[in-house]
Amino acid sequence: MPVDLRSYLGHVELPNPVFTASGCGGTGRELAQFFDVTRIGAFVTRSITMAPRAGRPTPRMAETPSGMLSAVGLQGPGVEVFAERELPWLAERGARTIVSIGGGSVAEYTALARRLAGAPGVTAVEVNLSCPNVEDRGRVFARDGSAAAEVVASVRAATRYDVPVIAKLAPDVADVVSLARLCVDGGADALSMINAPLGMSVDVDTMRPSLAAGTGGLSGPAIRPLAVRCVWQVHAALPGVPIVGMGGVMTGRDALEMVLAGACAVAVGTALFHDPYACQRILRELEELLQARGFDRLADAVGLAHRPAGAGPRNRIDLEESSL
Amino acid sequence: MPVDLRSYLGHVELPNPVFTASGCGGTGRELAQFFDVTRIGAFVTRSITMAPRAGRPTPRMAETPSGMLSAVGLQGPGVEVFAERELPWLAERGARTIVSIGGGSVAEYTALARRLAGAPGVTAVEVNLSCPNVEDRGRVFARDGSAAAEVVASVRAATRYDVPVIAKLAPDVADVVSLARLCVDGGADALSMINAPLGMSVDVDTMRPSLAAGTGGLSGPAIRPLAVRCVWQVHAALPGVPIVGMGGVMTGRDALEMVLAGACAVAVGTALFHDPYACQRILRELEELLQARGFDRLADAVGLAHRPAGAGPRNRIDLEESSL
Amino acid sequence: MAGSPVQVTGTVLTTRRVEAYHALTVVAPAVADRFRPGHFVTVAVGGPYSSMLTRRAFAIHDVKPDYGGTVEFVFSVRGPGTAWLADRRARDTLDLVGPLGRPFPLPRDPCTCVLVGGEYGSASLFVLADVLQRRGCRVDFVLGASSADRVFGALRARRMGETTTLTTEDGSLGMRGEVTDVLAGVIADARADVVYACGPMAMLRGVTAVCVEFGIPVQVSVEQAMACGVGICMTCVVPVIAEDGVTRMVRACTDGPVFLGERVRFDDVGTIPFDALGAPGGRHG
Amino acid sequence: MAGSPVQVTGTVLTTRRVEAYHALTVVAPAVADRFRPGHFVTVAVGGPYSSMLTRRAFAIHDVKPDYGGTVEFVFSVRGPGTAWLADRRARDTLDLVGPLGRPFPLPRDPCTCVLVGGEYGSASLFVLADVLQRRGCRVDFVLGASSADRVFGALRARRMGETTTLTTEDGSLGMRGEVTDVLAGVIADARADVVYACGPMAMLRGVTAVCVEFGIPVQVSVEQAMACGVGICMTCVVPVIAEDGVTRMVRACTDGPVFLGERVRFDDVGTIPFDALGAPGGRHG
Ligand SMILES: Cc1cc2nc3c(=O)[nH]c(=O)nc-3n(C[C@H](O)[C@H](O)[C@H](O)COP(=O)(O)OP(=O)(O)OC[C@H]3O[C@@H](n4cnc5c(N)ncnc54)[C@H](O)[C@@H]3O)c2cc1C
Ligand SMILES: Cc1cc2nc3c(=O)[nH]c(=O)nc-3n(C[C@H](O)[C@H](O)[C@H](O)COP(=O)(O)OP(=O)(O)OC[C@H]3O[C@@H](n4cnc5c(N)ncnc54)[C@H](O)[C@@H]3O)c2cc1C
Ligand SMILES: Cc1cc2nc3c(=O)[nH]c(=O)nc-3n(C[C@H](O)[C@H](O)[C@H](O)COP(=O)(O)O)c2cc1C
Ligand SMILES: Cc1cc2nc3c(=O)[nH]c(=O)nc-3n(C[C@H](O)[C@H](O)[C@H](O)COP(=O)(O)O)c2cc1C
Ligand code: FES
Ligand code: FES
Repeated sequence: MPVDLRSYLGHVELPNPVFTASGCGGTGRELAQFFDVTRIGAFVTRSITMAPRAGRPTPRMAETPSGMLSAVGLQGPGVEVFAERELPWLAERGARTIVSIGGGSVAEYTALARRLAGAPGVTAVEVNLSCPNVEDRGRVFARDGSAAAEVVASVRAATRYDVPVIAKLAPDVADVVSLARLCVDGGADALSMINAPLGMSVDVDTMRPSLAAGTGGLSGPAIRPLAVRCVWQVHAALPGVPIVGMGGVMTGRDALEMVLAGACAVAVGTALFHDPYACQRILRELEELLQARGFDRLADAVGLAHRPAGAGPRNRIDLEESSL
Repeated sequence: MPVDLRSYLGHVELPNPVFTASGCGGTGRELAQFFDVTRIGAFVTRSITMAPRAGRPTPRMAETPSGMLSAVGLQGPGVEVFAERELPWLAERGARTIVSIGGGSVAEYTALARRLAGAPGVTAVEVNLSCPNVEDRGRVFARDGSAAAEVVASVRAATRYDVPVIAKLAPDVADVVSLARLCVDGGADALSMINAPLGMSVDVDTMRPSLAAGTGGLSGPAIRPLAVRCVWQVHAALPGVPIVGMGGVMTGRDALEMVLAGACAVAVGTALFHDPYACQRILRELEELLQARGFDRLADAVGLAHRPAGAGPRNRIDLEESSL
Repeated sequence: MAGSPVQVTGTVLTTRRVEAYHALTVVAPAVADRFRPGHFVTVAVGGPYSSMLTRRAFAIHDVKPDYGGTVEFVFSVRGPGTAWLADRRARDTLDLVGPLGRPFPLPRDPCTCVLVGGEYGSASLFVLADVLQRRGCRVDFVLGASSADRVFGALRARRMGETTTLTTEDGSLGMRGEVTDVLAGVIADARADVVYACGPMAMLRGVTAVCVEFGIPVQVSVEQAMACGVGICMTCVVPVIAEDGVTRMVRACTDGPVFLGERVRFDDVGTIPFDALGAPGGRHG
Repeated sequence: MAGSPVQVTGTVLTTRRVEAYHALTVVAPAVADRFRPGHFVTVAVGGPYSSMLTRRAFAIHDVKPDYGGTVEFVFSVRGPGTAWLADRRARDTLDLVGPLGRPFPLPRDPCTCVLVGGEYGSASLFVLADVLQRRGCRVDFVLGASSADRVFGALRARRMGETTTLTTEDGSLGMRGEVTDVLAGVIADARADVVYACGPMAMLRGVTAVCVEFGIPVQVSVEQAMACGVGICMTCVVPVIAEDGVTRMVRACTDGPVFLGERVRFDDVGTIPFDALGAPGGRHG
């Protein structure tokens, strides 16, 4: 029997829970060579900015153990070109498009949300909070709960009522749960976790940072334990809030891990660089795993690892936060 | 020509920069089967607590891509037994011992420092700030700058003037630089980075967290980019403060990466589980790499990746903090 | 123990399938030299660019003098590490650390020993039987598993043992049931003085209960997830009652894996017993 | 381009050493079918439990019809990924994605072409020469490297080219110096209409400068660190002047790797030129 894979972000129903991760799926056209982008739950765009951006100098990427560092710098054509050329292409094909937005100030996020409110084909808006706040000496919004909440509130206000707003969080904050709570209080309908934490590598031959930008975002399986932890903690604290889980999902097993920890949808980023068919493969593997475990509906697996401990010592979960 | 490998923590001179990482070298006796623990820069003990601790239930470990999660829970016999049976063994052999301490309150850290101030053979005290503060609902000290600084200040006050106090920080804080600064202002003579960030994995077969404790510390090469980034950022902000770099150091190249980023010493943790000879091997490899690059002294390589950009576009470093 | 463990890069001499199991023989003279029955080795898996960081532990099944000394271990494929090992071929190299752990203590004087093995747990019992017999002991075997293809070493047991009793849960070989169902009979018939057991925790608990009833000692070899195998990571602990009567969380890798069965608090494995030394809110000294 | 790229798991047919290089031939009919000169493939490295996440890019050196279609690429060992590849043996499998990238544009009418290759960059020029010659073009080769063992394909060039000029920096083969030292002479002698070049960035810059002086077009195939190879990660960008005169950061993997030399801002590679579209503080439209 096929599993009911429907996933819900607020009131929006998606046919299945596998998305692309922001910045990892190009414009959609590139992946369309490999699979039908309308068959996945949603296509998430790279973070769109008001003005065109050339991004960071190269080298923009470095491989690390089971991960990679990248510093693209939100290269893109700006929201006008996006709304005129990229979004319609996705909309015409019937893809569900989640538009990620990135700004340097509350005003810029708001302007982006306004511009997109008029554009047809926007299924949801994802607010990338890992952007530097130019009004706070470049401190990223996600590191300051009140700035993050302000951004979310103003995007929520500028967005059509039937379009969910998703706040995207990173793990390198003191307390992801309180940040999540502030975003939800600010009006976020869902949360997306995790954005790539800041990392760095030094090339021991040139004796210089490997990336031109110095630091970059760490992505891939290396960070999956951080992602699962964030999803778990936030789902425990805010069980009603839909979570899009991401960070190192390479296989259906990894996707199921996110789901069991509390994600109702899963986004695939770095895996696409290794396997351009990854979204479809992961979706198929996830369905098979759910079937093998006797689930009729994806929804029944969401957060299941939190269920009260059954009998037996292995089931006792003790959640004091120390790692040691 | 041999390289001058001496490393300095404040006024204390160590013959070389390779240490064990806290909690990863047992009591010293176990590793002594494989190499002479007096030949490495320093032996760092597991975090010692006032009372004996039985630690967390098993399973205490789970493998993750290029990393592992662990939740040992500071199992140990307590400071009295440590000072009577473990420390003397190390001291008799002439090992330089850095005693890591862990407490649940400022008072407990202070008491530990006092007890150790009388014990012979303590080369330095490392303050593990990733312990839950029982007086702050279990929030770990490292997530609250003022609590961290208070611990450091009171340990500094209780410790002999000629024994350096090292504050150990984790990467999962909003701003590792400001935390480092607070610790140094509080009296830390050196910093140790990074402790294992909090992670988690869910077993998709049992559909339960893999660790009995739920969450655990993520260690190994997966986190090296986070460690290098912390070392880099703190060295840039506080160039005069000695840093012990750790997190996923498996080879001499990894150790050199830490050194170039700003560490004057390097601690080896998880690598010891894979290769019990790791400290000696890494020391030898590091020396060879320094030699091959024409260094006479380790000290000349410390922080070298920060040097002002030379000619050529690849050398331009741009350090805005965003990863995207 | 004969000297401390070593790390070696050994060449795989032979690989073979034994029913549900794989067996690898590796040239490793330094490990073979130091070997005592009950020792284990840990193996690095996945090759030089592996994402698998932790070594895998395997009981040493046999050592032979060929090529200066070889070590054989037997395993079933469980996850990615053992899957990788199952793909090794003759002439590949393997990175081993060993021999590790506290081996089986041997009786001072000749006596009657029952050796109980569950699944691949029986792998370590044949070299033990050999040493016991050379000391003049009588050896009886009880081997069990879920099904016939998972009973390891039945033939060799029949060759070596005074008696050999087999059990399978599905009845495909020997008696239907578990080793604990037949153990009491075997102990009584042989008038056993001591029992040695290696297998899943649940089996060890059952075996220990039977031995306690008979009032005879049982040496059990336990299995716990291990990150290091050499006593430095503290991830492999089990609650064990020490001679002073105090329960401590002790390392399976270096304080064990062989323990006196009655001292292991099997019911509390996977917990910190409230009365363990240093238990939260519990005893502190 | 003939259709879109595909992912295939191909069997290694042969491995060979060619001086300083390794060459692997892989059975991959779907890639071979779609191939045009200038295409590249990306290869997954390190096996199933690899810690190496990103694919490695290699120019396709040759395709053959054997076994339905094979693809050959040539590489030198640089880091762990190429070291792993160098250990592959016949009958191993390799995971390839390809063919990728914008291939070399071909002249409509017969003309005279100079093909310039540096180090392993010459690997992609022979299938190009073949196609050009079948279209009635004259082909001359200029190949260079640091030393004789790093000049790839000198013999084949001598066999195929109207003329072949070799350079090495240490003088161990051909002229001492770089390809750019001899290129003007070759262009003049052959009265070349167009140049094709593949090799290190510094060489491509020099070749472009020579061609600009002669006023003839040059098609350069650039190399940039790539995480995906299929146009979705934006890590492989180079500053290129578009037809509208505006500099954009374009993807080497899908907008290239072949560009018209004069459009690539070689001096600004590794920077964001201040006048690029969307440069910080710069032009926004
Ligand atoms: C002292 C000792 C002796 C052993 N002897 C044998 C033997 O002779 N034959 C045999 O088939 N198996 C034996 N095991 C179990 C064997 O170590 C595991 O089956 C193996 O580690 C699983 O690795 P994997 O990658 O296939 O599975 P995974 O489940 O992917 O392993 C992931 C991680 O968990 C650890 N792990 C998982 N299960 C176990 C376990 N049961 N014990 C220890 N570590 C575990 C692994 O070491 C690894 O770090 C022994 C274990 C111990 C502790
Ligand atoms: C279009 C294209 C065609 C190429 N053709 C060939 C060829 O025919 N023969 C050949 O020997 N090499 C070729 N290269 C370079 C080859 O991709 C690198 O040598 C290889 O990726 C290095 O991998 P490594 O693991 O050995 O080295 P590492 O330095 O450890 O690689 C680490 C990471 O950096 C990336 N990387 C490092 N250097 C390069 C580079 N120069 N180009 C692209 N990615 C890089 C790798 O893909 C990997 O992600 C080509 C590169 C490109 C972009
Ligand atoms: C090359 C690259 C570009 C990215 N660009 C964006 C972006 O524009 N906006 C954003 O919110 N996240 C961006 N991310 C982060 C991913 O969406 C994702 O959160 C992160 O990579 C973790 O998932 P993964 O491990 O599956 O890649 C980017 C990641 C990568 C690797
Ligand atoms: C099993 C284990 C136990 C640890 N115990 C301690 C500890 O007691 N005190 C402490 O400060 N850090 C402890 N750590 C953290 C390490 O000292 C080190 O900071 C971290 O593991 C990163 O380094 P690595 O990747 O080299 O292991 C422990 C780590 C592990 C894996
Ligand atoms: S496995 Fe590390 S202490 Fe036992
Ligand atoms: S390599 Fe990913 S866009 Fe070019």
